[in-house]
Amino acid sequence: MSVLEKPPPEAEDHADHHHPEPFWKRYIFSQDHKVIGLQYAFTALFFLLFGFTLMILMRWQLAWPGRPIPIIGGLLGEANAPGGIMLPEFYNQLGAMHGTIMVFLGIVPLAVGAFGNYVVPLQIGAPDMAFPKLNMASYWCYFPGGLIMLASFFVPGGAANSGWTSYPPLSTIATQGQTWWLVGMIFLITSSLLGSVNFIVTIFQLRVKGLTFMRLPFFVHAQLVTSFLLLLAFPPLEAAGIFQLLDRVLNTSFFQPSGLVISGEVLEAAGGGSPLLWQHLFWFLAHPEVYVLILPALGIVAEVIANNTRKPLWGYKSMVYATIFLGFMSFIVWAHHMFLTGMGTTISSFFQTTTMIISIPSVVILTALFISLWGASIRFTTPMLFALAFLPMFGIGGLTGLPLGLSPTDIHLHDTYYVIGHFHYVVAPGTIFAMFAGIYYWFPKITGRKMNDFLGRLHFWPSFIFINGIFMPMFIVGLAGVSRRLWDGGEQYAHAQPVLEWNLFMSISAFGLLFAQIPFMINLFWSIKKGKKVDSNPWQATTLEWAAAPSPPVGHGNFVEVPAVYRGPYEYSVPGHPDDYLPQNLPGKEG
Amino acid sequence: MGGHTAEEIRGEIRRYWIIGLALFLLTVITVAVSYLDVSAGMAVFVALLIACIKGGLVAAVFMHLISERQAIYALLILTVVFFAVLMIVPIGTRASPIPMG
Amino acid sequence: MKDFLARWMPLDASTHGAELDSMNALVHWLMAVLFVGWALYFLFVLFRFRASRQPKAVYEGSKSHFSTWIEGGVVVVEAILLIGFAIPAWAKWVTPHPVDSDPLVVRVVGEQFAWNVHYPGADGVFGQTDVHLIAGGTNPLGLDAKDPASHDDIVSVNQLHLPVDRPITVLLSTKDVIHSFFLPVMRVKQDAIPGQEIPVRFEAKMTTPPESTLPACAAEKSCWEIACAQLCGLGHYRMRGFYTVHEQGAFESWLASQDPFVAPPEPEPEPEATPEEAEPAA
Amino acid sequence: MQIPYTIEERPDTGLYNAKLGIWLFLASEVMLFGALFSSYVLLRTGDPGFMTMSHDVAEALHLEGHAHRWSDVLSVPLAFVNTLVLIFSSVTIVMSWASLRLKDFGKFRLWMGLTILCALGFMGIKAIEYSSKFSHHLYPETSNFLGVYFTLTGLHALHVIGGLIVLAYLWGPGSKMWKSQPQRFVNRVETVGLYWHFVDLVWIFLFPTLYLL
Ligand code: HEA
Ligand code: HEA
Ligand code: CUA
Ligand SMILES: [Cu+2]
Repeated sequence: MSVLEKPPPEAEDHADHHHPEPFWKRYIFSQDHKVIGLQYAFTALFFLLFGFTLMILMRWQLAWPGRPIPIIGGLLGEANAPGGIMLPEFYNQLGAMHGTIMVFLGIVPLAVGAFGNYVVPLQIGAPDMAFPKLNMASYWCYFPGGLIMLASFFVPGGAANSGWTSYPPLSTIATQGQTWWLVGMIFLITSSLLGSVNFIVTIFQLRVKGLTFMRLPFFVHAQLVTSFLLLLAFPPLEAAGIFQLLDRVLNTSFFQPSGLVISGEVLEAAGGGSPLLWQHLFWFLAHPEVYVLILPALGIVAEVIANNTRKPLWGYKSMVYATIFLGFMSFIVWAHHMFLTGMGTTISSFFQTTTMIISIPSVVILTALFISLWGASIRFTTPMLFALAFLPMFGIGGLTGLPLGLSPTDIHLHDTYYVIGHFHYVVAPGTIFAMFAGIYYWFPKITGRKMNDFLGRLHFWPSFIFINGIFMPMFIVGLAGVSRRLWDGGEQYAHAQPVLEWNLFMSISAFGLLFAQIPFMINLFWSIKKGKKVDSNPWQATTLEWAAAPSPPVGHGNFVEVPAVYRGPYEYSVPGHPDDYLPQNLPGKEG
Repeated sequence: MGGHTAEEIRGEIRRYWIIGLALFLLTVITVAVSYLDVSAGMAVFVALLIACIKGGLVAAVFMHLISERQAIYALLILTVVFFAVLMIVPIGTRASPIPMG
Repeated sequence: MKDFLARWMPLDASTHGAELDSMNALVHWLMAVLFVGWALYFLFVLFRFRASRQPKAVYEGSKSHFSTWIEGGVVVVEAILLIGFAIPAWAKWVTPHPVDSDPLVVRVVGEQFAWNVHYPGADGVFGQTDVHLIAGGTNPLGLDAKDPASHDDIVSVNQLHLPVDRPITVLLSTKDVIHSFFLPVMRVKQDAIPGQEIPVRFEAKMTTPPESTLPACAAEKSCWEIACAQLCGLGHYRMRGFYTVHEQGAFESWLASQDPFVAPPEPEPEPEATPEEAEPAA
Repeated sequence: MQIPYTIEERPDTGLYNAKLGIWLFLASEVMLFGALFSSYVLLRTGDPGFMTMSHDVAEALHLEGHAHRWSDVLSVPLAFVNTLVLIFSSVTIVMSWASLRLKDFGKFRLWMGLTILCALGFMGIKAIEYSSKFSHHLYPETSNFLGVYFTLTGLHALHVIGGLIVLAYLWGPGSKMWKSQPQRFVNRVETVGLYWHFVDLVWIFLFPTLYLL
């Protein structure tokens, strides 16, 4: 796959640049954060689409268990889908890879690698990231990590099939694909670590004059906290990954207790290990990780809302503090994924309490965003539609986290579709919608052209309807007690019978959602060449990337002239000012 | 950080050698203690105490943390807190299982 | 009010289930109130402050302290849920049954992809087990025939029988990977962790009604299902067991009618266990 | 295009970019080794047989005397010497940094060279240790203690090797920068030094917890 279907816009000003760099240095091994950001964006979008395609196959199987998949079914190979009928092994591979790809190869690279890379330096007035080479290395760890994951579908036994959570001992005895998964993960972890160091240094060190912490756009705060989460939470998973790799390759027993009997045979291993150790290390990462998925999204939504309400964000300070607190707390709630692993009262009380506490900063942030709408002059632009839809969707996802966070109610709901519904509401109509908002919003920055509004609406409304059609019934199915990761969607179970018909409904919605992406894809590629040309600040925004840099930004160094900052990020509709926006870099009374 | 004048730097160099010597001696002590017949708990305590002292010296002097900036302190405190959580909680989880009764 | 969720949930046949369900309903009420409240506000604001109606935004925005009240309210309600309901309910869930309540103790051992059931028999003592004695069809648990305590033990696959109105302790473990023992109508779920034996405690408040029949129920009896809630391999979706709750008398006569464990023939000198996958009884 | 604060310190944070960068990296390393240590503690306290070696194994290894523990197969003298080597290398690397700041490039070369020799020495001793284990058929899979031993020391050794490569670069081709951008070169030596001390620091904890307890 080419990393860049679209060459980034020509730098406007090449005067200071005597020797033009060769193509590969400019677009492939580029050190320019803007090019790297676009490389991340296209790779991540590809993976999102791929992850979605895997899910389409699964949803076919869930709607019509054991029915041959039309057309594509034959291409899946006899080992996976003989006669086009998906085997349970293959279903498990698809599930594990859908989760892994969406989280680690789709959303994180898009939210952090792409948006963070492109926008953060521009918003803080920096010429580039602090370490451009490291930035390139980070992408070039991500890319092979992704390739390894893709390639694992073609090794004997197929891709990893033990869930994205890869709980041992199932994962230690699994087919070779699991080893590939682990190696791929180590690449992705390395990439994230490099990236997060770079982001933190950039934000601390490269802010232009006058840009104090409380004048940073909220998006930058979100990226900063996100980077800390990646920096400190990923290493334990790396440790766990190394242990699991050794368990598989060198036959150690870190996660294998003594006396396992696999298919009637006593497992030859030293024994004495602990399967729960993996879960602790995994969730120590994976809980902070879910905030990695949501914080950049909240950042984007905050930018878009401030811009399209034409007024300052309400409670900006409390949002910033809430974000920091959220980041901190996210390190001490992880075992709420493990309530049913045999926990006594003390520890379960601890984790329930921290889980309830962590919901408060989310409520604070969301409330602030809601109240920001009061007194606004709301422009229903395409990015704004997605940003607005994000709010109630994240609300549903977040609220359904509460019964999961209380251990007694989690007894019935754990590992059912209720959980699937909970987190998809936060990541799909939540984060993905925020990503769409970001794409529509910053597209003119990157290309100097706007995306088409009609196609935007044609993308938004069906997506909004279908995505709820997929995930809302999951709460009903989950309350009925249908487990997740079932190849036949629960067809065998008596308790699933009353809700089985929802499977079809959800699948049809999923197919609908896929079709709803067509206007988006057309719009994206068409607008690169044919979109309406706009000036460098088409949204009349206040933050530096719009107010101080040309669109697209200058090839090397971003700004024609290094800006200075005089006021907070969202000075819209300032009384007494003739325009309804007062850019951060406009000299004048400090505001 | 580190000083800038030649005088200051020479002073630092003296300090480096003293610390190096101290680390050397502490290592000898650790090994010596391990050959004594003390209770297991005591052995762990002494070994970790000495290791912490040594680690502290390395961090404070060689990595010149004593004269470092606030930002770095904040970062390290944060890391130490999470590190502690990582150490304590998994063990705590096992210490609180569902009682067999 | 506490039946808020009942229409979507399975029947509740356990003594502790009502508490969990009403707590669940309570949480969902909180969620519903918050959501509906915010949603109404949201829709109103979108309508009222649209640009065509409000061409110029108000710089200060809202000056009310309403949000502090809501946030405070959420904190208080969550604290009540936590301290008043969740923690006590969990403490109850994990507390051992009093010994004098004469709990029925039964071992359940998960494997890919079946639930093995082990009753201690008349002596009330489980026979020793050893993984090296496990033999596919004949001795799924590896019961040691040399241990006299094992001679009256009862072993079955995917068939669990329980008495009504009597505390039950399931000692849950697994031979291979992690499974999760899920009895939807009992509001019971517990992961089975290799290398550990975890007690699961509950009490049925009703017998399995006769109309609850499934093709796979043991001999013409009605039954409910044991599900596996944790991904455990390719057969996870069909790792299904069955259990029947009887009157105490009927339970005892069922127990009496069972053949005790028969020691398999002495194993050959060299181990020759055939790697075969246990199929569920279904 | 010039990235600000690559050489000079930013006034309000008091740091140049690479220094903040390396400390962040070290923070993540703390979490990595923290997780490894935590796992070690969990495995060791969770399994009563973690340290005990069966009699047969002890016999085969010709271990004498009392109850046998897996840590008995490790060589304390070798590890002791290695500890001293690493401590010495920490001294030499700060010396090389100090020499540079005194503008004495020759001394820098000397001390840096010594550091590299120490690192090589450490790896040599490590190799002897490992090969003696392998020759007695002691592998990571033999017991969980050995698994932990090989994983932790192996990962530490990888860090030494990584450091070694960078040190060699700074001693050799990388030192050209001293002519063009002296302050930047001093910064580089400082940051690499920080990393190197951290590697030493990890060993300071590995040594007693694996070999002595
Ligand atoms: C972006 C991702 C994301 C986010 C933000 C969250 C947020 C939360 N999550 Fe979620 N969670 C996941 C992703 C996420 N989660 C994933 C992926 C899993 C499953 C992993 C797996 O097993 O595979 C999971 C699983 C999961 C579990 C384990 C369930 C189980 O396996 O049994 C629990 C339990 O405590 C939990 C709790 C919470 C809580 C309390 C929050 C809180 O932070 C939520 C706080 C937010 C609110 C409380 C909303 C506030 C809003 C309002 C008050 C306004 C509402 C009004 C209107 C909208 C109009 N989550
Ligand atoms: C970030 C995380 C993320 C995201 C976004 C999604 C998105 C979706 N998920 Fe996924 N899901 C998981 C993470 C995620 N999921 C995880 C972790 C699991 C658990 C796995 C496990 O059990 O181990 C899971 C499991 C899971 C299941 C349960 C399977 C089972 O238990 O058996 C289902 C079932 O329906 C499902 C459905 C969907 C659907 C329909 C979407 C849709 O919302 C998809 C929407 C996608 C898009 C709208 C694509 C947008 C992209 C484009 C338009 C690309 C444009 C391209 C170019 C321009 C090149 N998911
Ligand atoms: Cu056993 Cu799923
Ligand atoms: Cu979580």
